[in-house]
Amino acid sequence: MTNKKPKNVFQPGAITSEFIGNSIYKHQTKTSIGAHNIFLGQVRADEIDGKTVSAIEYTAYEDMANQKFHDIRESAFAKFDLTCMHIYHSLGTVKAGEICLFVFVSSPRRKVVFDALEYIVEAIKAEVPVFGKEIFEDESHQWKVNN
Amino acid sequence: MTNKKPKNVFQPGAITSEFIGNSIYKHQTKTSIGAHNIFLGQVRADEIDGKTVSAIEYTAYEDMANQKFHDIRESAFAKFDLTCMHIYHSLGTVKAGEICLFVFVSSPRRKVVFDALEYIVEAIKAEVPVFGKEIFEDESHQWKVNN
Amino acid sequence: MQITIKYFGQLTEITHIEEETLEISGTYIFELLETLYRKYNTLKTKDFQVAQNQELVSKETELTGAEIALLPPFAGG
Amino acid sequence: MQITIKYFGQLTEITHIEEETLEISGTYIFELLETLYRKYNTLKTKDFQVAQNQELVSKETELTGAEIALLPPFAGG
Repeated sequence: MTNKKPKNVFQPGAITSEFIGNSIYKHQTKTSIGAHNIFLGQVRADEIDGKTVSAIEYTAYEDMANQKFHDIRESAFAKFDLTCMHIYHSLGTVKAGEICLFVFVSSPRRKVVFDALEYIVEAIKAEVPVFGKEIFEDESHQWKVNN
Repeated sequence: MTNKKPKNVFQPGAITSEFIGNSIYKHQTKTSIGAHNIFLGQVRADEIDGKTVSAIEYTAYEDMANQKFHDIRESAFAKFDLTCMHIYHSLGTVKAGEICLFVFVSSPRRKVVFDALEYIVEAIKAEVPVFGKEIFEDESHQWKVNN
Repeated sequence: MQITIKYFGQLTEITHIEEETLEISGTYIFELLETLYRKYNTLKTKDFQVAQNQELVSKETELTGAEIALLPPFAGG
Repeated sequence: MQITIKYFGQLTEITHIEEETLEISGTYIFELLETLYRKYNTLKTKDFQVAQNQELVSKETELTGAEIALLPPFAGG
């Protein structure tokens, strides 16, 4: 458990596969870890009324969002025996096929990481004030809503 | 669903973070995917009776194991609405901190990937004839057993 | 009381601004909302939650003077 | 009947070989096991499952002549 100030979870634009690979690499010195579980949210090229989503533009109430990410983090560490937890979310434009959310949990044992990851992802979707404008190929848009 | 012959799931030695990053990268052209879930098994430097595990040497009944991986794959595709699934397991020596199992599932929607990944990992642990010799720093050993 | 109000996501398509400071005469969140509904005609048709000082609050909560934010449905991840 | 038998993991520390072909006179898996227990003294003390033709089978299963494997507890992942 930590009581540090909220970190900034947001990063501009898409989260790259190199960033994710490098984050995995950094955990190979932590030899008490037996299981990692990673969730990646990827922007879908959904077709809606004949138009295809080409990107999502993310905005957020950043201060509140970082506080919520922090609360979710503290709550997950209290509930589950986790060694590490990392959350990254995009702001700005993320194209279809690119990654906008990266959640990474690690623990000595596997049962813990499954429960923890789902808990964290569901909490992010429900509680964090992030907004997504789905941009169609013809530059019209609609607003994304989590379910 | 496929009815192809079993692929070879095994690769010699540890699974690198570059390999995992590259595998994520290859999925960025699949724009119907909204959620990826990745499980990584990492070798723990467990301390047992004052001795520390420095590596696990994996062996397998390879033909049967590949058939079981194939069956698990078919069964998961039948149960869950998955876009892709990939499984890689190490054979030979994997040092503490290195990755020995990489399971990667992708789907349009997130609920599916959580259920599917846990199902697949539990099935692998229970049903696939893979054996692990835990090597201690003094070169003595014990045999790993999944629980 | 002077209150700073922030608008997010699709609500900014109605307000055309992301932030403003208004003189509010009421005591409760719902009174602030009545003021905003008069100012922005179509705001009432939109689905949103209200945060005061970065915490979600009900319409019956008292105004404290802290920052208010109007938050449309979340779409993170 | 000639049967090929494979040994894995810690069982190879008892058999000192990974594979052998034996002439088995019985009809059932348990009869094959009796032969092996006579050949390898400490095998009986070990925890293992038996696969015939790459499928786990019970001790009451009939021998088909297909490959037999003795599999200690699994440790994948």
